[in-house]
Amino acid sequence: MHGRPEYTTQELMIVAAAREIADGEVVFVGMRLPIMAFGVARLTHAPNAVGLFECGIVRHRPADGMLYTMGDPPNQVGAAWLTGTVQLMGMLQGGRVDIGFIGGAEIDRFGNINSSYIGDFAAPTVKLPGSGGAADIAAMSGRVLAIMNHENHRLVPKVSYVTSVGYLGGAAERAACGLRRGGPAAVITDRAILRPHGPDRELHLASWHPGESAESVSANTGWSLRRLPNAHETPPPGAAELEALHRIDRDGFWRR
Amino acid sequence: MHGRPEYTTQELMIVAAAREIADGEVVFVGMRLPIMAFGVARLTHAPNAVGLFECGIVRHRPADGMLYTMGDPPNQVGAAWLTGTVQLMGMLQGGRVDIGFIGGAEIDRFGNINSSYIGDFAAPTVKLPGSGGAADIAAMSGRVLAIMNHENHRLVPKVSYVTSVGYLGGAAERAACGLRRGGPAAVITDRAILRPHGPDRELHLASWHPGESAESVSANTGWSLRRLPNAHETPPPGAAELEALHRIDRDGFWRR
Amino acid sequence: MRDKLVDLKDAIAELVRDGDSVVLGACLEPMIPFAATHELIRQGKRDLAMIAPISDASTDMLIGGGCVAKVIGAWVGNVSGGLGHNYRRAAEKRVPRSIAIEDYSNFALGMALTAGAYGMPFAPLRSLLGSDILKSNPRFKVTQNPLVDQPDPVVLVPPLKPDVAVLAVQRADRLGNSHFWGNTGLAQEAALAAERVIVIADEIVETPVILSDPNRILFPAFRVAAVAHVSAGVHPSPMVGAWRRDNDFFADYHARSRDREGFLAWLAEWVLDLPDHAAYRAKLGAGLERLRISGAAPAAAVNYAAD
Amino acid sequence: MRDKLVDLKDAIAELVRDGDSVVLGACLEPMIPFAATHELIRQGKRDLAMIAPISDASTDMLIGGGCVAKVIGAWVGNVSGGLGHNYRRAAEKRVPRSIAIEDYSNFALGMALTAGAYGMPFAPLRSLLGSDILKSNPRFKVTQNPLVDQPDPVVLVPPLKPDVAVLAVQRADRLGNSHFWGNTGLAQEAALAAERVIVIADEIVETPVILSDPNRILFPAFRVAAVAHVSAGVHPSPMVGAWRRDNDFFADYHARSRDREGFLAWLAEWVLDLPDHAAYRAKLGAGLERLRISGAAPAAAVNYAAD
Repeated sequence: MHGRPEYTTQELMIVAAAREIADGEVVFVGMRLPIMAFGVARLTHAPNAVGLFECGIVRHRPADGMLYTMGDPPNQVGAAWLTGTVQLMGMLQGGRVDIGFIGGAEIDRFGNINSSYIGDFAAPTVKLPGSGGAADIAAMSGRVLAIMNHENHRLVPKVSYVTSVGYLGGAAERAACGLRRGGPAAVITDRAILRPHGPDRELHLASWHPGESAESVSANTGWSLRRLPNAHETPPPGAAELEALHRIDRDGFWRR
Repeated sequence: MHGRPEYTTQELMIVAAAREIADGEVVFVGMRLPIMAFGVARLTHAPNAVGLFECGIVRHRPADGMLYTMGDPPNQVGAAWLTGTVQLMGMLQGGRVDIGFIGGAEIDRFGNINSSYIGDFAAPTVKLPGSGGAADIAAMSGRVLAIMNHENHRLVPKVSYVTSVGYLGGAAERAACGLRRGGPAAVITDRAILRPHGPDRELHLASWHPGESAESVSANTGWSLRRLPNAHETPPPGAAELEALHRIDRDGFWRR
Repeated sequence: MRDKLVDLKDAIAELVRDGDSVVLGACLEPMIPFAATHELIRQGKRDLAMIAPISDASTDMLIGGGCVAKVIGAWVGNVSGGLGHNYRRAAEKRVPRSIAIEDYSNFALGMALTAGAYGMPFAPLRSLLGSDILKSNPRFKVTQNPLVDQPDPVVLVPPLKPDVAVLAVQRADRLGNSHFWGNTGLAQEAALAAERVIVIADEIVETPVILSDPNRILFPAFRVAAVAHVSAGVHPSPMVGAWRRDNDFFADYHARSRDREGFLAWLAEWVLDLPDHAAYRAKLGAGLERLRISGAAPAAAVNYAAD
Repeated sequence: MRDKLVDLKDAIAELVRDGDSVVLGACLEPMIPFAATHELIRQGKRDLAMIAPISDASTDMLIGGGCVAKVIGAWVGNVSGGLGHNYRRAAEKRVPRSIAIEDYSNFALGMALTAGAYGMPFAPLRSLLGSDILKSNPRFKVTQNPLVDQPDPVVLVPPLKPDVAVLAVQRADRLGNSHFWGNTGLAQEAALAAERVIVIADEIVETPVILSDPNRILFPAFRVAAVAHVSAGVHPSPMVGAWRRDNDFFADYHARSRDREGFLAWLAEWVLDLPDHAAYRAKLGAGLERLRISGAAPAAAVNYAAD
């Protein structure tokens, strides 16, 4: 447990992710934690945010009831559109999505994410589930938020396989491969928030969570983590944010 | 009036068109006369034929009620699918359609059809409405049936603009341009039925309607019309066919 | 969400600019928002590029009204009558003005809008091979399929992204959520490709009515710029469950638009001399009531419950 | 139309052949026809190529069951659990056999099925640029967009045409007409691209029920080869309006499939030792009844009347 007693680290991460969503934005929501982040944003500072789920769901208000997957019935009833994956991912490719959430097993200092293979893809030591929609969201959202567990072997200098494109070897490489927009805007981990900085858009330490320090975060990062000039402690969840979160997380799943 | 008293020429044409539809076939139905042909086929020898309408309608049983356009409400209620144009035309391009109906202002001896421009397209003497879906149906159906008024200036040696591809300058040219299947199987006019024949698939006289003759048909054709060895008089509508037609054409629109 | 319910007049005034590319209905024969057609003419919009699969006589009216610089379309005419007289006069005699014509087939137009909606660099097509449409519309390009070795020509269709799409629906709420039923034509593609979507709703309902059936939604509210409530806004085209097609009206238009003077008289009578669609409905009077669908053919019940 | 209602056992036996490419559910997390997954394993189908956007644990089960030679997919695992243990064992240790993996993203798979459904020579994509998916899947090809002069790389995705698609729906008639509601994922594209479609219907109804709402149909009956009536055939995945997700069942599968022996015991208990889905339902017993959705969230009424 890193956090203070009134909230868990996961709750802090959810609230931090929610704060990345501006009012009125179109959000490509991923599974699990981002679903809660979208809900908290909707109920607090972003009442006009719209949530898109790659299985073919658009929602205005957050679902009533616990979601184990984005396609669970509570996410369907009262949706603002039930449609197909191609429609929503097509709109994503068409530039209609402001922000997208992804996760993965590994991320590197330029925000490239691996969710496919550890080791050689022809003979992997670990076969991960694969892209799902992450590669699409990473390539085509206006900006990307990555959610990760912060461990040395997960935040690595260079991922062994780029499933979801970050800035490749630096921002110029992302543009050179033909991607016209986007890239990681923040990486939210259970220890810190990292943000791209400088012409290469290398990930820097933006804030450490309460209970962590710049040093403890660095010690758990697989590359030599630089910090932003104004790096600070992550502001804890406010009362309104926690109240919104508890309203959605009625079973207390994220408080455990 | 060419026909015998019990049926009009248009009714004869409808029945002749209906006979081209085999049971179980998937039919891309055009406007007006082919709608009736599909209905007659369904009610007589082709009870398992399926009708596709480019506006996004699939029907099993013919519509109850007069249709001025394919999108009229009677064609929608009780449909077997209401969907989009891309879905149905996509299936057409995908090779899922056996037979398609088209019309036009001009047709030539290789079955190419013009429904776009009379004269130079940059400065036309007559601007016709355009392809609609005809160019697609002509290119991608398993086979094509054309419905035309039989006049010298409509059945011409060479159309001034190929909206809907027939056999171009002969069957080899159709294949050479990249089309992998299809082409006109019959042209049903108010005087006769023409069919492609020989390696070039030039249109030949297959049958003349009652009241016409090989000579009268030739005299109204803009090229030197050759006839099939077994050319004959078009068999008149049978009782069951006329009964089916009258059941659909309750207002007697096609009997006028 | 923002309240998007506005007067049709204001929606057209604010959201359609001279020179815009515009889709007015995309379901081919039914669901054509003629109320918007009339309003565009009344407001004297100019130099529009009409993107039209088949919008029945709507495009012909706009051409005759002098609003159109270009037709990007598959078919312009009068579905029950045949040729479009204004289209002919403009294309053949530059009356009331010359128009440019970009020829498509319905499928090519559908794929161009799909490419526009989904950010595709182009849509590959086999359909137009051999057609002179490839000659009269230089925007298409034929290339060899790079994935195969044997000759395999493919037509590349560039994306179309309309500035505005005006689409009719049976019902909508004030926020832009809407229900659509019947054949969909290219309406979804047009809505998703367009920069601004104006919804013409036959009926305004509360939000929970729409959200009770999210599969009945054809395009999402966040892409909708304005909702206008116009009963029978599709007249004389039909709307399943609400309005029959007014065949006589189309026939009368066809007959009267045969010469320019006749068209101008028709236009004065049915568009220019009327302030708005309410006056148009009043003028139709009992004739409109006879077109109202009063029967019942209810969709089978569907339960979306999660618990 | 032909009566297509058959026993699931017969549909799988007759319509799925060893070596076929197969879609088993295409809505990502919900509506996965696990009853067909089990039947494929029971019948010992071999060398299948599973085309899967995200079919939750279904693909993992088939891999463990030795049915799969190739995965053409975007994601294989256990949605609530994470990694798929059988997928890992096959990819990392060739247990129970080696499998080939063709990597896609969800959108690339959707566009590949779209291309297959609509006879497109390829689908152009921007999405995978820069991703190593382009390296591990050599079927994709990057080319320059021929329509523009400036550099504009485009990924060309070849069409996918599955031999078989097995798709779950809430209700169908005996002829293959069906109603589907909820998110549609890639189900429409899969149905239209596939050579043979098997519908798994939670309920069989009379034809007029389906034809009362033709917009609720996702794919036409003429593309359907067989209809099987299997109540809760999607268990443990959910079906809106009918069945909740059985989260505990997925968790139990995840835990027990962690090693090969545990998986084989699970497989014997839940698949191989049961003759059919009725026995599976009986074994679930009251647990299944607790998953049944009993609430009501009715869709607003819709009138299709023409008169």
